[in-house]
Amino acid sequence: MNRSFTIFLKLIAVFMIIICLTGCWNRRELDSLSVLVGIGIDKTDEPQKVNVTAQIAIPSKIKTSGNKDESSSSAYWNIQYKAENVFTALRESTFSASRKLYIGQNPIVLFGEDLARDGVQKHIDFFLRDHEARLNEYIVIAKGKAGAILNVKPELEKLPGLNIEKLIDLHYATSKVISARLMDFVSSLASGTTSPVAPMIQVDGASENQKLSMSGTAVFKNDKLTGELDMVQTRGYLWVVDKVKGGLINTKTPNGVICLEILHSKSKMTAKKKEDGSFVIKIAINADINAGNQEEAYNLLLPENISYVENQASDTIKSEIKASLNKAWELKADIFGFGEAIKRKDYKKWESIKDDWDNIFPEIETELEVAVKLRGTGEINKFVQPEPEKREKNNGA
Amino acid sequence: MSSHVKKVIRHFKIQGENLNEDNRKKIDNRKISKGLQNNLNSIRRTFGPSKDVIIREFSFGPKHQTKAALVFIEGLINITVINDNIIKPLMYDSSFLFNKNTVDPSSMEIIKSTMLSVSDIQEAYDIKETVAGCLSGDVAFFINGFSQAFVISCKGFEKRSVEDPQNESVIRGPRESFTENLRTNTALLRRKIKSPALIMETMIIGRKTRTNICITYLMGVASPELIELIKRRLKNISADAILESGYIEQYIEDAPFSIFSTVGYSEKPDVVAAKILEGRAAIIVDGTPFVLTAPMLFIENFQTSEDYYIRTYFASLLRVLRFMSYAISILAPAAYVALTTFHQELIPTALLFTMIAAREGIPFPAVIEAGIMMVTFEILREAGLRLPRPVGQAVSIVGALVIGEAAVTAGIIGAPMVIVVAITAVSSFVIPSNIENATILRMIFLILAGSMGGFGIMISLLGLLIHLSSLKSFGSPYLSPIAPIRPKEMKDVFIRAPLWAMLKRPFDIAHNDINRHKSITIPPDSQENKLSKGGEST
Amino acid sequence: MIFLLISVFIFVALYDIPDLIRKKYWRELVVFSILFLSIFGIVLLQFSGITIPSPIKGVQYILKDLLHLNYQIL
Amino acid sequence: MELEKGKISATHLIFSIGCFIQGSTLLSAFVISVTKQDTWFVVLTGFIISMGTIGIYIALAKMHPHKTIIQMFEAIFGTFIGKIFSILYIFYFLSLAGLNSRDVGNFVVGYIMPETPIIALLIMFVFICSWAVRSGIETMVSYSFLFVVISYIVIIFIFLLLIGEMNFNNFFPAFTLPAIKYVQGTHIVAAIPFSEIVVFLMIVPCLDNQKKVAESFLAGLLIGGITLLAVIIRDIATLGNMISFVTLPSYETVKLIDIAHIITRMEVLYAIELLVLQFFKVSILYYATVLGIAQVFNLRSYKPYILTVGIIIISLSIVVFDSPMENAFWGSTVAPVYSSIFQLLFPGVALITSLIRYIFKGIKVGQS
Repeated sequence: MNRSFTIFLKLIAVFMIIICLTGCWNRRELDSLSVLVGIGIDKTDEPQKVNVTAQIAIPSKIKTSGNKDESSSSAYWNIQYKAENVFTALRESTFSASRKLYIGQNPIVLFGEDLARDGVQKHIDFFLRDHEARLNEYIVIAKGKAGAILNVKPELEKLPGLNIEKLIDLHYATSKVISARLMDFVSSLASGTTSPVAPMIQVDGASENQKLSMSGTAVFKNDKLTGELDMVQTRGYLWVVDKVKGGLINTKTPNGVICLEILHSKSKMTAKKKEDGSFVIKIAINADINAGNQEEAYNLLLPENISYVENQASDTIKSEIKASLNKAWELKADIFGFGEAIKRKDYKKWESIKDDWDNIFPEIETELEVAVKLRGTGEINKFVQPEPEKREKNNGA
Repeated sequence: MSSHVKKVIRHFKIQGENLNEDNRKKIDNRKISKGLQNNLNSIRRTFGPSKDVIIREFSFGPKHQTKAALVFIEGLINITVINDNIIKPLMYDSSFLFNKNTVDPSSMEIIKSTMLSVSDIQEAYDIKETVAGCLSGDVAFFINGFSQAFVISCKGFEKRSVEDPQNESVIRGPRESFTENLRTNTALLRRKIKSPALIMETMIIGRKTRTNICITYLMGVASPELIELIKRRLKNISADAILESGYIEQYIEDAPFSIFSTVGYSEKPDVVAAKILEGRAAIIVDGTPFVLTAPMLFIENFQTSEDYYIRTYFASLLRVLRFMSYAISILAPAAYVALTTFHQELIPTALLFTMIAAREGIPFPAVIEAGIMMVTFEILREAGLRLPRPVGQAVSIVGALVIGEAAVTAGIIGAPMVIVVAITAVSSFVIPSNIENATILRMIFLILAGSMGGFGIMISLLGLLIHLSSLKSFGSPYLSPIAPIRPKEMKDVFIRAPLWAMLKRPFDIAHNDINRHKSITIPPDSQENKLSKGGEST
Repeated sequence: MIFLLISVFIFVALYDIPDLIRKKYWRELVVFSILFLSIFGIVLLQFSGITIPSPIKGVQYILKDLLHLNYQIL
Repeated sequence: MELEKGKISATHLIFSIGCFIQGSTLLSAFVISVTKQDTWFVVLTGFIISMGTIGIYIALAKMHPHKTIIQMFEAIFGTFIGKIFSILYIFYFLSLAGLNSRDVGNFVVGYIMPETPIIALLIMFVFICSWAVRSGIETMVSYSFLFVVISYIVIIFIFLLLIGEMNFNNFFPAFTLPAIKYVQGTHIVAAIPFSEIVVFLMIVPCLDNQKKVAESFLAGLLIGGITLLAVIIRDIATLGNMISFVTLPSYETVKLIDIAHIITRMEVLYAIELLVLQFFKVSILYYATVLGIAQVFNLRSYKPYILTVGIIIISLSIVVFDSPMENAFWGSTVAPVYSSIFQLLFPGVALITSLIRYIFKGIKVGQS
C-alpha cells in the first residue's frame, strides 16, 4: 500500500465518476434546437383552447450569401397548434416540428385582442415558471389576431419576432409607444391596484405590401383588456410615470409652428394628504427641450420668446397628461400607480380606502406642475433669412 | 503483498550490483604503490579496452632514469597544457632534480612547486581518486617510486560558447544564456551577483554518470531550512544517471504525481540571479543549460524577467493578459462545449443563429468535435516541433490547410470550433512553461464540460483550486501570494508595481531576510522635488 | 446500479482501511467499520426502493407537531 | 494527540467566516418570503442579535482555549453528558451539510439542468468537498480570501449593472407587516446565515494567535453581514413586489440585467458564485462533522472517515426533503428554532455552567 497505489486508486475514483456521469443528461446539440423568436396566443372558437403561433427561426437562411434562391424563402417558420394552454401547445407542436422548441431566446409574447379581453394571467404563468423563459420578454397586444401579426414579413429584418422587438426598443424616439416587459406587467398585476399596460401593434396595408405599426397602448383592468390609449394619451401616461426619454412637441408661436425635441425629462409623483383626509396626487415634471424645426422666423434669442415657447410646451405636456388622466378615469384603471403612491404615503389610510379604490380613483384630484427649459437651438441660432436691416433695405429699394 | 515482492526483488538487485562492483572496488580501493607498472596495470584494468584512455610513459630527471607516466582521456583535456607545461619542463629542465638513485619524498614537493606550471594540482593516494580525476578531465601523473600521484587539472573539452537563449527570447534584457558547462554557468551567475554571500556548493550525483551539481544560493537571504531540505533530498538520490536537470527535478520535487511542476527552470542567468536574490536556491547541473530554481510558486509561470525591465503599466497589462490567456488556454474549448450543448440561453440571439447555422449538418456532437480538433492540434504541434525546421513549416501549412479549410468546407468540423481551438492554441503559447499542464487540464475540463456542462466546469475548477492550494514547493505554499493570502505581495501578481515600491521579498520564501531595500526608498521624483525645494530656500 | 454502488463502497474500503491496519489503529478501525457498515446498509436499502425517513422531517415533527415551537407561514 | 496539525492565521479565519455567511446570502428566499420589502431591516436586527450569540461563542472560546466545541462540552459537563451533546452537534453539522448540498442540487436541477438526476450532481459536489477536507484545514481556509474577493467583485459588478433597474420606491410602504413577522424574520436571519458560524468553534483551536478570536468572529460577521444586506437591498429595489413570488430572488434579479441587449445573461455569475460559496460552506461543515466524529470517539486520525461521511451527506441530502417547497417551509418556520437550539441554547447553557463552576469552585475549567 504505498503512495503510488493511493494515486492509482484516486485515478480510478476520478474515472469512475466521469464514466458514471457520461449520461449526458440535458445535452442538446445546437442543431437539435429550434429557437423561438416570437409567440402569438389567440382565442379559438373552442372555449378551453388557445391557438398558439410559435415562430421558429431557421438560422441557415438568416445568413444569405447572395444566393437568390435562398433569399426568396423566408428565414422563419410559423407553427400553429391548438391546445388547452401555451405549455401544452408548445410541447405538442413536436408532433409536427422535428426539433424541440427552445424558448430561452424568445423576445416577445403577443396576445390577440380577443384573448386579452378574456384575461391573460393564466397564459402568462407559464412564462414566469419555465426555467428557460426570461422575465424581460416583451408583452405586446395585437389588434386582431396575434398569428396574423407574426405572418407579416418585415423589410429590414429577417425575422418578424425580432422586428417587433426592435420596434418596441425604439420607443424612446417618440415616447408615444410604451415598452412592457413581462416583469413590469406582472409587477403591476401583483400590486393589485395598478393596472397593467402593454403596447399594441396592428397590421397596416393590403395583403401585398403589409407592414406592422405600433398603435397606442392597451389598458388592462386586473388581467383583462378594457380599453386603449391613443398615441397622445400614451405620452401623457409616460410623462406621469417618468418614462419619457425623447420625442417631439409641436408648439404654436405667433410666427408659425415650432417643433421641439425633448432632451430629457424627470417627473415625480407624490401623494399629498389634504385636511379633509382625501388625497391629492402631485405630479411635477421637469423637461429639457431643444428647438428642432422652425417654420417661420421667431427669434429664440429673446428671453420673452424663450419663456413663451417654454410655456406653450408645458401647456402641451399638461394637455397630454390630462388626456391620459381623463381616459384612465373613464376606464377606472389606475395605470399610473396613484394607489401605490398613496400606499407609500399613508399605509393605514390606504388600508381603509383600498377596497373602494375603483370608485375613489376617478374622483382623485391631481396637481400638475410642469417646468420646461429650452436648452438650445441646435446648430443655428436663428431662422435663416436676410438680416432685418438688410431686409428693410431690400424692402425699401 | 505487492510491496513484499518488491522488497525481495530490490534485495536481489542490490546484491547483484554489489557482486558486480566488488571486483571494481578491489582495484579502486588499492593504494598507489611505489612501482609505476603496478599502478598502470591497475589503471588499465579499470578502464578495460577503452581506447580513448592515453597512458603516456616517459622518463625524466638526471640521465632520464626516473620513469613516470601521464594518464588522461583524450578529448577531455587541453593537450597544449600537457605538452608545454607538464612534459616539457620535466623532460628538459629536470636534470638537476634527483640525486642518483635516491627517492626522496621531498622531491615530489619540489616537482609540484617548481616544475609543473599549471594552477590546480592535487595529490592522490589511491587509484580511485586518479581514475575519478581522469574521468572528469584531469591528468593523473604517476612517478615511479612514489606512493602518491598528482591529479593535474587541465580540462579542455569542446564546449559551446555563450549564446542567445533559445526558448526564453526577450525584446529587452540580457541576451546571454547558460551553456552545458557547469563552470561557465557558475561564472555567469557570479558576474551577476558579485557578493561573497553567493554560495556555490558542489555535489556529485549519479553512481555512473558522476554528474557535477552546484547548489547556489545567497547566504543570509535563502532560509537555512530550505538549503538543508534541498541538500537532504539531493543526497537521497541514489540513481545511477543524471543526464539533465530534469532528472534532478523529478527526484527532488514535492508532488511527483501532480501535473504542475514544483521546481522552476530557466536558461537565462538574469532570471536565475533574480530568483536567487529573492531567496530561492538554484541547482546547476553539469551538462545542461537549464538551471533549476526552488522553491517555485505557481505565480512564477506568469512572471517573466522582462516584466521588471519595462515600464510598470505595460508590464501590468501583460500580466493580466497572461492570466487571461492561461484561462483561455485551459477553458475555451470546455466553455464552448458547455455553452453550445447545455446553456444556449447564455448565448446572444444573433450569435446563436450564426453558431447554429455553422453547426448545421455537422455529424459529431460538439464534445467529439472539440476532442478531434484538440488532438489534431497537439499532433501538429508535436510534428512541427520535432521535425527539422524547413519540414516543420511544411507540416504546419498542410495542417492549417487541412483543419482550417478542408474540414470546414467538407462539413466535418464547424467553423466556430476551428476558431475556438485556434484561440486556445495561440494563447497556450503565451506561457511556454505552462503548456504541459494546460494541455492536460484542457482535456479534463473538456470531458467534464461535455458530460455536465457548466456545473462540470465549475467542479473541475474547484478541484484545480484545491489541488493547487494543497501543493507545496520546498515548504512554500504553491499558490502563495493568493492562497494563503499575502496582501503585501499582491504588488507582483496581477499588477507589477514599480520596483521601488516592492520593498519586501516574498514572505513564504525569504522569511528570514524579508527586506529588499536598505531603507524605505521614496519614488525618485519626490526626492528630486525635495532637493530642488531645498535649493530654492538657500 | 447496485453493482456500481457496491464497487463504490469497495473502493472506499480499499482506500481507507489499509492505512488503518498499517498504523495499527484498531479502535479507529472498529469505529470505521460500524460507520461504514451502517451507511452501507442504509444506502443499500435506499437503492432497493425502500423509503428512508428523513431525519430532518423527524426533527420537524418533534418541533412542530409535538412542541409547537414553529412559526406560522402565511 | 493533536488531530489537526494545521495552523491558520487570523486573516484566514476572518475571511472564512465571511465566506461561510456569504454562502447563505444567495438563497435568501426563506426570509424574503416572510418579511418582503422590509427584509433589509430584519437583516440589521438579525445582525445585532447575532452579535450577542457570537459573544457567547467568543466567551466559550476564551474560557476554553485550544478546545473545539466538542471538547468544551466534555470539559464542562463531564464525559457522558458531554458526549451526548457532541453527538447532537455532529448531527447538526451533518444536517446542515446535507441541507446545503441539497440547495446546490436543487438550484442546478431547477434552473440549469432539469433533466439531470440530482444524485449525479450531489456525488460530484460532495466528492469535491471531500477532496477539500482531505487536503486539511490549512488548505481549506487558504482560498477563502479569494472567494470573498470574487463574490464582492460579482456583487459590485451586478449592483452597477442594475442601477438603472432599481427603484427605491419599492422599499415603501415600510413596516406594514404584523410584528410577529419581524420577530420571525429576525430569528431566521440570525439563525440561518449568521449564527451558523458556531461551526467555527471546531476550527478556532487551529488559530495561531488565540487572542484574536473575538476580532476574527466579529470581522467575519461584518463581511458576511454587509454582503447579505447589499444583496437584499439590491433584490428588493430591483424586483419590487415580485420578490415574494419568485423562488430565488437573487437569481431572477441577475436575470433582469439587460443593457442594450449586449450586457445580458449574467445569471452565469450567480451560478458561479453560488457554487463556489456553497462549496466552501459545505466543506467547512463537512470538516466539522468529520473532526467531531474523531473527537467524540477519541480517534487518532480523522482522514479515514472523510469518504464515509461524504456518502452519509449524499444519502442524507437525497432523503432530506422531497421537494424545494418542503425545504422552503422548513426554512422559514422550523429551521430557525432547530438551529437556535445549537446556536443559542446549548452554548448558553455551557457558558453559564462554566461561569458557575468558575465562580464557585474558583478553578478555571479550561485548564484541566
